[in-house]
Amino acid sequence: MLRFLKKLCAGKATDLDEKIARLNYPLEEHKFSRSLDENVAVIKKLFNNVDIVQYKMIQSPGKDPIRYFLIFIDGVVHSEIVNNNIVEPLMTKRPEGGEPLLESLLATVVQVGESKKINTFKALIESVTHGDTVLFVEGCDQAAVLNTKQFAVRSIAEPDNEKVLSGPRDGFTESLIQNLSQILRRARTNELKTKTMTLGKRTQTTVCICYLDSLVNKDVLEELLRRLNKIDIDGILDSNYITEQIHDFPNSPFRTVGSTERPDVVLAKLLEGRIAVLVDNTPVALTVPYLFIENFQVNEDYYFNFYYSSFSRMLRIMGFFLTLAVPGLYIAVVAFHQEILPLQLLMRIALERQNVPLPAAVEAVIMLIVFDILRETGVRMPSNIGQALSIVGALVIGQAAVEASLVAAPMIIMVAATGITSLLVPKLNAPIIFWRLLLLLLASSFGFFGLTIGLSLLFIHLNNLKSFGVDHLSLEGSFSFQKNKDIFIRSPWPDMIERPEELSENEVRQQGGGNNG
Amino acid sequence: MAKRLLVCLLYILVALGLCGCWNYRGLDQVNIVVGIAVDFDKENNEYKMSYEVADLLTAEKRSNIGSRIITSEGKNLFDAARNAKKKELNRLYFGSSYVLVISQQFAEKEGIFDAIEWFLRDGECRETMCVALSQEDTAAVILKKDEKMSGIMSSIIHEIITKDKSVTASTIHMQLYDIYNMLKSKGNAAILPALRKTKNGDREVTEANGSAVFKGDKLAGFLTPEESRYVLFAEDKLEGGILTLDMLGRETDDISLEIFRSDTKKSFSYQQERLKVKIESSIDVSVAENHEELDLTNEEVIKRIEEAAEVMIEEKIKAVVAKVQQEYQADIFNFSDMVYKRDLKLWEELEPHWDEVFSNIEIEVSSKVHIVNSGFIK
Amino acid sequence: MLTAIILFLFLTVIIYDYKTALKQAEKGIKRIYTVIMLISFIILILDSLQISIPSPNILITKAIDALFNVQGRG
Amino acid sequence: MKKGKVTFNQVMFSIVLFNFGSSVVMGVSTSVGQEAWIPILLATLAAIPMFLIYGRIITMFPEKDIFDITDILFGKICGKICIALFTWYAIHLCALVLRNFSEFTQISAMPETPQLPIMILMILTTIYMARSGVRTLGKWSIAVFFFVVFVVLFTFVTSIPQAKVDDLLPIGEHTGAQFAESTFQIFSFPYAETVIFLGLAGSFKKNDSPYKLFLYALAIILVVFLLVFFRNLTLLGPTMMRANYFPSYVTARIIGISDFLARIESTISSNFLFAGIVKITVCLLVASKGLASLFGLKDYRILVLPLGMFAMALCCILYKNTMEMFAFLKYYPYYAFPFQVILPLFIWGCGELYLRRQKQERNI
Repeated sequence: MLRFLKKLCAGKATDLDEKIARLNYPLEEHKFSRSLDENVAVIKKLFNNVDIVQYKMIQSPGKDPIRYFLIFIDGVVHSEIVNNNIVEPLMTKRPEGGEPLLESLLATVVQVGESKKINTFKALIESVTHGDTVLFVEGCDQAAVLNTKQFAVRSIAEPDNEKVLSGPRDGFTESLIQNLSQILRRARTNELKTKTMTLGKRTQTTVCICYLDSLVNKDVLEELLRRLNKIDIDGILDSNYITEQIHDFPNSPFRTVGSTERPDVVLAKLLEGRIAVLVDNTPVALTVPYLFIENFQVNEDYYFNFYYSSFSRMLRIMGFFLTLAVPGLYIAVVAFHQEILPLQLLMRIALERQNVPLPAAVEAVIMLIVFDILRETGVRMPSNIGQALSIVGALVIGQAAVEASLVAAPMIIMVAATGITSLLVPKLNAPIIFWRLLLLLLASSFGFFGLTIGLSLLFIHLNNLKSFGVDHLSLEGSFSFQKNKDIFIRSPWPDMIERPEELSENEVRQQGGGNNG
Repeated sequence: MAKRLLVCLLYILVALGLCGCWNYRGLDQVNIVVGIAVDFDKENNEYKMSYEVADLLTAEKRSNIGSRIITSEGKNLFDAARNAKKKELNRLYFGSSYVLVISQQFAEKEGIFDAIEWFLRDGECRETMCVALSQEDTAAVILKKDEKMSGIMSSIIHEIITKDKSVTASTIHMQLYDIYNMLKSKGNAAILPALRKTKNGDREVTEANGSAVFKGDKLAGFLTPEESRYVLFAEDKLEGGILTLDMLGRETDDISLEIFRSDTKKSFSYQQERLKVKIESSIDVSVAENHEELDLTNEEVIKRIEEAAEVMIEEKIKAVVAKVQQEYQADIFNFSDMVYKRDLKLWEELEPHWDEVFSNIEIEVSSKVHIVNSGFIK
Repeated sequence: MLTAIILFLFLTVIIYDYKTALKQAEKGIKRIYTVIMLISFIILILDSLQISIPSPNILITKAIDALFNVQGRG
Repeated sequence: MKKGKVTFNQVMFSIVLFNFGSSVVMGVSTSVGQEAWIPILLATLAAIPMFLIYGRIITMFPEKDIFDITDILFGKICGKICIALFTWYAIHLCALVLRNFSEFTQISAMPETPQLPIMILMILTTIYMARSGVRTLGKWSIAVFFFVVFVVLFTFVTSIPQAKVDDLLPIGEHTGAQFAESTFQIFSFPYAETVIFLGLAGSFKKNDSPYKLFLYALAIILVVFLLVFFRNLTLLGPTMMRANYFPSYVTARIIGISDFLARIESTISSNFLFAGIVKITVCLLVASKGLASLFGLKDYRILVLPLGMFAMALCCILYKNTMEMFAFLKYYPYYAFPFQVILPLFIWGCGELYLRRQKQERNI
């Protein structure tokens, strides 16, 4: 008898060992077994060395007790719910009603709002790590996932790099659900579709695609889904992981996917027919398609008076060209085309340059790099050290270097102008750094000719870019006001009758169809 | 997108490889030339060029920038220009030069056309450079400045000449390409501002002293500042200046009129083998200086002043045209161009013996002076 | 100097373009590509070494002169 | 989304820029001095029927370019000869224009720089553009068109205070023969060079009327040419204009409203490059299309690079100096005539016959 039992156990053990040994196979293949002990053994093996995982064996009251097994992770579960609504009822009540056992248990005993059934270890791991509690019942090859999630969530605050003077001040947080709620609150319509999918092999990040059904361009939507499904990556920690994988031109410094931390911006883009991609655990939402002009559009443009907005938008566009071309322009003028300068100015600059040891071109490259070093240190510095930094920048590099004739004063002015104007278009920082250097190099070997060639290249490149099949820079040579209403100027709202044609399938804005325009 | 990368990389490498080569000229490596003087040295049969360059070496950062003179000699203009390199470390940069002063000897010996064409061809000099003739022995003297003076001589000369037509109206502003056009036009004559040195207090300064007349590209003679003013009248280039009149017969000019606006029209007719040119000018003036005996509120007086001014202008213009016709035979008024443009057939007929026709042109001048106001005082 | 630039230019072009653009190309394209590149390379190198190559324009001008006598009209 | 098709405006503006190409810089033929506006008008008149024929060829065979058309009309061997000729013309024109611009850049801005690096930079840019395709070219043309026209208008307006309208006189100085020659020159350079666009006709949209396209373009070109001519003449005077290789550039040097705005020529001259890039790109694209269809290949874009290199090589050996370049201008009309006029006329005639026969066949 004892022997038989031993044998049985041994036989069981070998089965189990085999199963455990095979755990490296795709986990989807591993279904739960009817034996609770076996499941427990596998689970313990799976969470080997994960000490924060809590296991709890419970027995129901009464004779012939049913054995339950609970597994959850401390800290991510709401412990009160686990204690009061799961453990306590399980211990004190027996499920009423007949088979199947799990169903009746969920229906009569467990007091949790959201629950579902799973039958693979893969699903188990996903649920447990996500803050759910999994309940096993003896004799069932299914388990119940009980929603007991409780994460520490940052409170809603205004995003630091998209501050506004007027307009809504809420920003996204790291919680996808909360972010969605902020969007939903603004668009009370069933047209707002949200499609979720899970990306990242190891992080299993939830990604949510939002769009307005009647406005969205179906081609773009299809293309986006195709690209998202193609993503094969370990983990997704921020939406930029996705950006770079659904990019049309991965090597281009220009982004063809927009990003924002503000729900109002997301909704504005949705209303123009764009699609938003929200990623769990990051406050940054993506919007596609992304047009070049969006680099210059700011949500505040639409909240302020349109004269003011139009003016500041033109400033931004000008700033883009200035910050790109000013160093190249300066070098071209100083080293090649001195005739452009009036004599007084020419002599002043020549005087300043008199004892400077380096050629102007080299000087410009060095100074631009110095400026970028200062900027970069400033970004990630505790704010109390920032003051020291500005002293170093202003005094040492500015004044002392000029006094010592190491750097010419006009160069400092030029670098300062470049730096300041680059702040006008923060979204274009990456391409600007690259192209500015290229223009500078071309200008320092060919003067204006090189500069022209450089700008041509930039322009060809921009014309080449596409964002999900839509031209990034769209120049159809159209003279109609509706097409240009939101490019260089921001027209008043009554005049914004049409949506951007290439983005939306429903071009007329639902606002009186221009009756009030 | 490796293609794009390729292109970019290539550009960077090519640019880097060439950085600092060829046309790159650092501002610290050039001498900025602000004025050029061209001389011909008869004794050595050599061309001499003097350049006024901005003096950056001795200048303080916060003071005015002065200038110094560099000279060089050579067998021809290009040779002379190149020889400057021997003496100076830095290359000469002509892109900002204001004035080109030509000496009398040069204009007599060589003719100015070659020099002007050379400067135009060079490409670095601006077509709008101001050209002048020196009345002193050499052109270089004009660019020299008194030790007590600071600043740059050439820019002062440039100011004097360009502002002249609206301030004193005593000389004529000519740019490099204007001269080229004049010399190449049918008249084949030119006029240049003339410069000389003079004392102003204890300083020696340069002043514009009328103009120089060229027949072909050779110097023919000079016109006084006053004659130059009436050339400006005839050419419709006048924008300001003062007219003085003797109204009371006391041998002094007792009233001055300031010119506001002047408009001159030229026309011609051809009768009995004789060309007749009509110059009609209408001038708006204001009374700038007045003697108390003239009552400006009286319309009669105003009319008298106007008539007197008209007569004077008519006579002076006639005189200056006659002088140019008789003494220099140089068609600086571009009558030939006028005939050529308005009546091509007649021009083709006259062209072979134009010189003769020119000196026999009958001039008719009519002027209309209109006193607009009399300043603040009645 | 110029020779070096030409060598460098062609080297870069070949390294990148042969690898990316030409890999999937049809066979005929490869052949034409190579031939034209070779011709232009030879011409450019010879030109940079100051060896004069007859210009096709000379042929054209001569032919036109023979037909229409443009030169004579001046 | 229509792949690779260009809109009406895009084609029109690229035709306009193509015509500006080198002419805006070189100035329109100056051999008749102050009367050059007459040959400009005459050449425009002469260009109208030619442009209509080009338009007719495109409408006869919609969405086909000249290489497909010759193939259909003349069969294998004759078609190939036509294609080869046209391809040669395109690549030769490409080299000529490239040379114009490298000469211009060298003379105007960088006398000490050899021309080769300038050419390399330009040809690489155009290769990049040509590889990017016709749509990019079209979009580029639109932006650049406004820029170039702005520059022309700006210089025109700022030159008004200095303008001497008298320089337009006298009228009737030159003989009919001179006018005829000048007209011929303007007609062949740049007007009839538009024949190159027949090679891109495959990318035009079907419902855009090519007649309208060419005629609108011609009207814009005419206006700009006249503006450029009047500006240059009234500012420089006929003698100076005739003496200069690049009158537009010198005009820009003379224009000055105040001391500060007096020195804008180098910025302006680099804007002309924009138009030049369009011209070179179009030639390059057509040449590579021609070469591809000559050998029956599908992908012409890969051929852009070797052809660009070839154009550069050709460009290097074309002339020994600037004087030769301007001397060749005299021969150019005669050289280009077969490609610009005879070949299209021939295609047109054959095409009409072909269509008629097809109609008859269909009726039977």
